Amino acid sequence: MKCIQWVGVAALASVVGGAWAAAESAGAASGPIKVGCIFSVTGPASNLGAPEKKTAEMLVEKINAAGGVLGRKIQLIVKDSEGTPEKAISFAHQLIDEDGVLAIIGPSTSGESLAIKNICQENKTILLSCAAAEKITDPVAPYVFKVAPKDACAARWIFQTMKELGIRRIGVLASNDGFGLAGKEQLVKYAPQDHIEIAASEVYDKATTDLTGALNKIKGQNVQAVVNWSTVPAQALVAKNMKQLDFDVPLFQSHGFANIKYVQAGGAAANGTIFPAGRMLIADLLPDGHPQKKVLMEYKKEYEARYHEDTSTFGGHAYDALTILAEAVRKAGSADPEKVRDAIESLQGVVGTAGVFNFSKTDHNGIGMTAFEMLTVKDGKFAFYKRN
Amino acid sequence: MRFRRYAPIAGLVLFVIALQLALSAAGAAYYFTQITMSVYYSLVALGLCLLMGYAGQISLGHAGFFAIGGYTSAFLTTHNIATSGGGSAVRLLQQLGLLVERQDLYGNAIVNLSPWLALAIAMAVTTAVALLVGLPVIRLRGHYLAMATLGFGIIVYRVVLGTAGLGEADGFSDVPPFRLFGWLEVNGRKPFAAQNYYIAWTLVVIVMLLGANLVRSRVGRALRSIRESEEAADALGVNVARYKLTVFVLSAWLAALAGVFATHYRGGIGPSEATAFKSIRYVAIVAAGGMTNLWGALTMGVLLNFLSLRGVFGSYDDAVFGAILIAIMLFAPDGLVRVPRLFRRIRKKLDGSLSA
Amino acid sequence: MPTDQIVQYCLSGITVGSIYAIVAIGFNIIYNTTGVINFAQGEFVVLGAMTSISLAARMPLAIAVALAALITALIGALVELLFIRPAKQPTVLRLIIITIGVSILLRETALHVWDEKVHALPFFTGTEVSSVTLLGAHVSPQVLWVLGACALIVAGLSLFFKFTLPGRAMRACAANRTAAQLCGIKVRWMVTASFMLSAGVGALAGCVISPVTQTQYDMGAPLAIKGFTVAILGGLGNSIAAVAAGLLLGLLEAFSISLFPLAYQDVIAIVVLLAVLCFRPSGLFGRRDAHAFGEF
Amino acid sequence: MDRCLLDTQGLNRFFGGLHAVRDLELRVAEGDILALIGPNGAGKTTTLNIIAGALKPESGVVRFRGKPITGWKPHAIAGLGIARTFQTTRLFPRMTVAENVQVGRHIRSRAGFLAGMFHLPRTWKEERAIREAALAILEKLGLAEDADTPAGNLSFGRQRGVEFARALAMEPSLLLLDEPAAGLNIYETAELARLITRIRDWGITVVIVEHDMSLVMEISDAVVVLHEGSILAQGKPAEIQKDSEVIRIYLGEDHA
Repeated sequence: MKCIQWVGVAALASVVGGAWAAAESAGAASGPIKVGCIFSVTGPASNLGAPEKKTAEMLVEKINAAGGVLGRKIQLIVKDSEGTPEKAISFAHQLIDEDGVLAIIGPSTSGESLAIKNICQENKTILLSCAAAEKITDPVAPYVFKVAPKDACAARWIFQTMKELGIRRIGVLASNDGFGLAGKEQLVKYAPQDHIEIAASEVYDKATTDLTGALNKIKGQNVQAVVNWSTVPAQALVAKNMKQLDFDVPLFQSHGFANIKYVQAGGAAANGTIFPAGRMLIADLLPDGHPQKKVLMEYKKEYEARYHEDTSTFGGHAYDALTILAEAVRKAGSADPEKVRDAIESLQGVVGTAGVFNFSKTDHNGIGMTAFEMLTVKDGKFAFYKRN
Repeated sequence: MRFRRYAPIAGLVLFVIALQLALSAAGAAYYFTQITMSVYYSLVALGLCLLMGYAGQISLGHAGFFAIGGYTSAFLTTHNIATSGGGSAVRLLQQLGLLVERQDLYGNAIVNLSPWLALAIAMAVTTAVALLVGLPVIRLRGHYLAMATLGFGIIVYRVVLGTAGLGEADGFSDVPPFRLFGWLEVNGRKPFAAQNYYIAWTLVVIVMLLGANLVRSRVGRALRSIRESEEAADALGVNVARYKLTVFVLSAWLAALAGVFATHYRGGIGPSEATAFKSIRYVAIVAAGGMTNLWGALTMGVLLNFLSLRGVFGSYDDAVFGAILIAIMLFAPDGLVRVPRLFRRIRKKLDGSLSA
Repeated sequence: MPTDQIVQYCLSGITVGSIYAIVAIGFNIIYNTTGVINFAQGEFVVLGAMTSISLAARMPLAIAVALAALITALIGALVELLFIRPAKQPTVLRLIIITIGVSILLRETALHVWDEKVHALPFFTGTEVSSVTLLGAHVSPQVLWVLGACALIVAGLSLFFKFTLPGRAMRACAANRTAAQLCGIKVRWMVTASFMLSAGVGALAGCVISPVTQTQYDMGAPLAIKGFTVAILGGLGNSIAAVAAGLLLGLLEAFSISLFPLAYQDVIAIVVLLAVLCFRPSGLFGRRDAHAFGEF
Repeated sequence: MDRCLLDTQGLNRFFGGLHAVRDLELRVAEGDILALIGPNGAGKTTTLNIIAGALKPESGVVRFRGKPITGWKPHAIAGLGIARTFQTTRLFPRMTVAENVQVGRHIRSRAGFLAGMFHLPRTWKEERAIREAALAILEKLGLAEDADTPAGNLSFGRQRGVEFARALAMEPSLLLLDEPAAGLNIYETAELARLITRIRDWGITVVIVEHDMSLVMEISDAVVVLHEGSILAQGKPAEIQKDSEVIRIYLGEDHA
């Protein structure tokens, strides 16, 4: 029976697979501390996952070189989820049940983080998500944390700057990924509070080749400013198309714009863009006394030396997650998930790339309005935004 | 003699049970999650195998039906109908026991449709869409058919990604478990792992049983004749249009069924389930299985998805499926699983040359 | 709606339409010689753009674009030799699946050769901010380059297919492969030549649109789908019709934004494709029975 | 003697400017072998395709046993028991010879999707009946030993035999043959002649489009000569052979 032949083959393959994996999950007490990473290294969200993976691998080597944590090396298991929730769920189960990791860093997108939030909570595995959505830590799940800055704060910063410039009526553009969706929600939520009216809002796709149509529609609503909320590279089109449309109202971007690549892609059109962002991009302009300066400069130097590409705030999320985890393990004095979890909640003043983290029982994000600075682009480079 | 045809099915059941016992004994029960998900995905491959392998009708949009099933069921079982009026209808459903009260994320009570009703509606929606898409599409052939089905898949992807009610980019992540009978429950949590392993395999065994019978029956021959030459089949009295449409709807059902169960098992569904590339992966699986070979589609469906879900291919996951597509189409159009037959042919040639 | 807004929608429709048209032309060349839609056409566009971007850093723009077109043409030939030719009398189904596999492999190589970041070729004239005003509406000069390139390529290909020997040989293969063989045309090399030509044209398209659309490793597939839609809308094989159909679809999409949310823009383009496929597969401009044999 | 099985009235069909079939009035008597002959482009195959439903006429009526079947889909016409073969044999190459003939039994069996899936006892019996009927016809035509080989692997002559077997498996009352003798040598044509006469003896009416005059004259009960889409002459083979008009259009002026 030809069918029975291959049935045998399939059984053999999986049993062998089983034996191979069983040997790998060593005891949790001694030996290396296992940390799982789920990043979307390829696929639509590769501009988030790729820098995150490189940063995590770089930082782990550095920590292990310096003797690891509590004398134990950190073993990183990185999985590429391609930005899909189904793979994130599969890897989460694999990392927790099979590899017995202490914590999972990532995923890069909100959709994936929400998908594995309950899995990590039930299996008492710490989740340090690098995604933006507020829903990850609201409602608070004891084992679930978030290192990306709050969208709400970015939105509030934008609205405050608009109030100073006397802007009342705005148009919103957002990418159709998790980041854009979360940002738009916060803009809509805080707009009435800050007396801002959103006259028009459009969502665009990563594969968009041109945004003149959408901007033309928004221009028709005679708005005083445009806010673009996206991590998708197509966002560089916004600046270019606005200039080409001779639509000269201030352009506000989200902290998703914080990547020099988008400024270069936008070229001269990007000049004058105003956006809130972490301090990574203007690390060299920070006053020497600033707590984050040392961490940021060090990170930029090592990253650019090793990977010959500019740093991005998304890569920084992985840096912060791993730093927080290492800090918590040192403070808890053991790699027991329960103790490390409590340690994270009690962490104060942890200096990361996104800001200075102060966790608490109710705040599993640890950074707020102070994480942001209003920046602008002056002839191709980032600079502090000073209202002149 | 009549029961000899069921030997392979019996073989499959034995394999399933043996695998479960072996894994549980080896303390490797953690495989069940990824196996169960792969088995649900192979259901889609089985449907596509009937459509593409047997009836010769390519479809580059079948992930769309998986998403329609999954999203309809996810929406209906999480949408709080207590607030959306229609009081009398709600009371009627209440009496019929088709409503479920539970708490949402923030702890306030909500009322949703029972997963059984959601499943029925999901299959009804799938049938309607499959007919709506199928009727014009069955007149198309070759790359026009490929284009139309690719277009259908993209429409589903765009609608799912662009509609606020369907969670946009985040999709659904709080879909309740599907309580089947008594203690039997489609649920991703660890205590239910073995139970769900068997639920998934039971679905596949039933579909394999029906499918294997179908392909050996009069209808199976008619489908294959359509693949070989539509004109000749038509001239012999095979109602080509009706058969193509029926097998199109049938394969859509299997994809939607897989979508519903997988969504309840994982507790959610995202727009990534409806991308064009996801459909192409199913095509690669059926091609690797040997096109006109249900057993091949099942084997490759479970094996390839299992390896992919374990991240064995790492960042080259897409490249592996691309390579499979090319290699199969160039070198083994009959697929990998027919390899035993290949050996037999080679052996026959060898015997022939030795004895000659 | 005020006139300048209408004109602006027209211009943005033309911008997008010209991009789809120039990609659609690539399909017709291969379709005309082999009767197959090459799903990897979008990847030729990306490869062309990425190669020219890497080269543009080291040499003047014009040379970079020309060289990129040449290199991508060679890749096109390689693709045909490695993946299409070995298939012995393949059915349409098998060829479609092979070209899908090729498109995936090319996309993955582009990812690993370059990176996942966004790149753009500098504008041919002017910069990101320069814009040309027409009847009160504004458009980037690069769009005029895209339209110019479109016209140039269509004219060039028409001349090539009508008045040169290899051009006529390719059309002979499309009309009747066996008859062409009988006349001594080396059909296998004509198919390779058609892949080279289509890859080269795709690369040129990639370079011309790169400043406007920017280039990323995985933009090939969505662009290819729009390119198919336009090629089929115009009538498979007919490139002049493809340009007209491209502009039509571009305008349709642009004006659809004024009515529907941008998120559903693609849905409209695909609904148009499905409507054409089901009711008039020979396309708007193709003759009813024209789609039986490709004519240029 | 109104034993007319099939007739057409005012049948017209255009291909662009070409008026392929011109107000055709055809009558096929039950139990006869009727041959449609005429030079290339006379509209023979077009007429056959219209009767079989593959082509739709611009105007006119096709009646089978007095019932109009104009414009019906091929599978509906086949359902009435009208079988056909193709000019270039169209077998199912990757299916075995037996399976090809079993598809011929399609209109003589009823198991649908559900019956096929559940394979109830009723379906077993029907399946066995289909297998046996197919084998019987293959034996009748001497093709039984090829039953399990894929149809694509057979020689040209035997493939034609399988196409006949497949058509006969439909137990048709009318068999339309489209140039069955094309490409056959003398012995194969003789064998074909014996087969067609046996088919008629089984009570099946045959309409044959053919160029091989010796075959046509030997087996036909009636001959219709088509020229530029309309009937030039019709009658017994002997009469047609002597008809001057027929000789003129076939052999040119000076032979008349």
